[in-house]
Amino acid sequence: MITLLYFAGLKEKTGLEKEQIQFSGHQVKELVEFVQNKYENFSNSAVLVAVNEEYALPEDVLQVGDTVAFIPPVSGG
Amino acid sequence: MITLLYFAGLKEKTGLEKEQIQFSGHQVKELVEFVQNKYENFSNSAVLVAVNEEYALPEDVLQVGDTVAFIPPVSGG
Amino acid sequence: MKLFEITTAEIDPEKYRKAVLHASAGAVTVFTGHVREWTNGIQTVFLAYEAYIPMAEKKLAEIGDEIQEKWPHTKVAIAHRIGDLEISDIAVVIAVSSPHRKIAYEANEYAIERIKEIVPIWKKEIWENGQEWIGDQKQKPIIGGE
Amino acid sequence: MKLFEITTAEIDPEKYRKAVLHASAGAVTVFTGHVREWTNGIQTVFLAYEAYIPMAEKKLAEIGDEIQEKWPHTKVAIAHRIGDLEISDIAVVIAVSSPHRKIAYEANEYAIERIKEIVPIWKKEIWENGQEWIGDQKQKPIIGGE
Repeated sequence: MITLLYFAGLKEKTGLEKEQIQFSGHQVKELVEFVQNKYENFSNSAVLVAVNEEYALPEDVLQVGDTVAFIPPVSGG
Repeated sequence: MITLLYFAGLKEKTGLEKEQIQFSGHQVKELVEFVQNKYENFSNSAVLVAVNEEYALPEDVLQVGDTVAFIPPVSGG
Repeated sequence: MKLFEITTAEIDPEKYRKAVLHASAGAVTVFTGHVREWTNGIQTVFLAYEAYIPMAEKKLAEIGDEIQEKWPHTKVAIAHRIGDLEISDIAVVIAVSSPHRKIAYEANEYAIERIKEIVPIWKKEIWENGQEWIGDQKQKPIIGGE
Repeated sequence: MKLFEITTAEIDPEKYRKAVLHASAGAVTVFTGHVREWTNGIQTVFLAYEAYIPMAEKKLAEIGDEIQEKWPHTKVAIAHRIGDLEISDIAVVIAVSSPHRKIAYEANEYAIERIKEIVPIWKKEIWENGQEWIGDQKQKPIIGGE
């Protein structure tokens, strides 16, 4: 299982803060495609992905136990 | 009469914070020459002059009642 | 105290200034970002900030490391508040000490720029008749959005 | 409170931050200059500051005016302490608020540079075995010294 975290606008679109799915062995970009299909209008703008609290690349491969966060454009400060 | 004010190192050299002298009608640069003759080693470095709390030019003419401050290089901050 | 933190409490800037002060620090800059009432002619009622807390604190600490690498002899503390903030509340504080002043300014400004680039914190503006999550468009996409 | 002052009291930076804060201020920078223990390898025991008080306050206010002219919508407060100061004591505080952050940094740094140029304040360094009035050599002479 991997854990998915949604923040800010994405949390409102999915209606979820967190969910767990089977997705280990796949690439980050495949996961993004998966959630984009699962949730209508998932991202209107660029979304970054963090795996275990570090920004990940589209080709990174997911492991069992990973925590994946979908990070819409940040606006702190 | 005009009032002369000495600060920082100049106060130590003259041994005075303040004195009053007759000098109206003369230029600032003449006053500087006067105090340099009066006090040995008056200025080892550049000294500015303020008349009534504003920086003055060497050619400015002193008026009765003026307050003249001798301002060694500043070092605030 | 934590030098790099996400907090729900009101921010006291003096706490962070004191955290970076030491006998060789001649200059300290403390930047505070405040909730502004008017942005581009639109009146804000309040702001809501949200963060991915553990990652955000890690990224704030990374910014501190970057600064100490670029400008040795500096010391840095950063805090960002989350939750509902009202006009003039402090959203972020950045304290940087340095032996000399020029670097204290430069490093502090670097920190706020980096916060706006890499730290997972989001701001929602709430107006009289609506609300919106703000994205500053600085982030480079690594996955296709749209 | 006075926005531009010479004081013998300990400086509380928050007082000056609050003085420049208002509903349109999105960014505040507060610079504090502290007494440093080591300068060029020489250990300072304490510093003594002296000022030509009325002229110094006038010049600080002039710097505030210069800033508001160069950067409209800023608000500025500056205080400089005089008397005997110990290691880490605050000698000077500069608070600048602005709608946007870039100007808050720029204007604040401008203020400290101008203080070091035009404000009649002098610093004496006292070491274990001596003391000296410090001149920063920035001042242009209008009368011959030497």
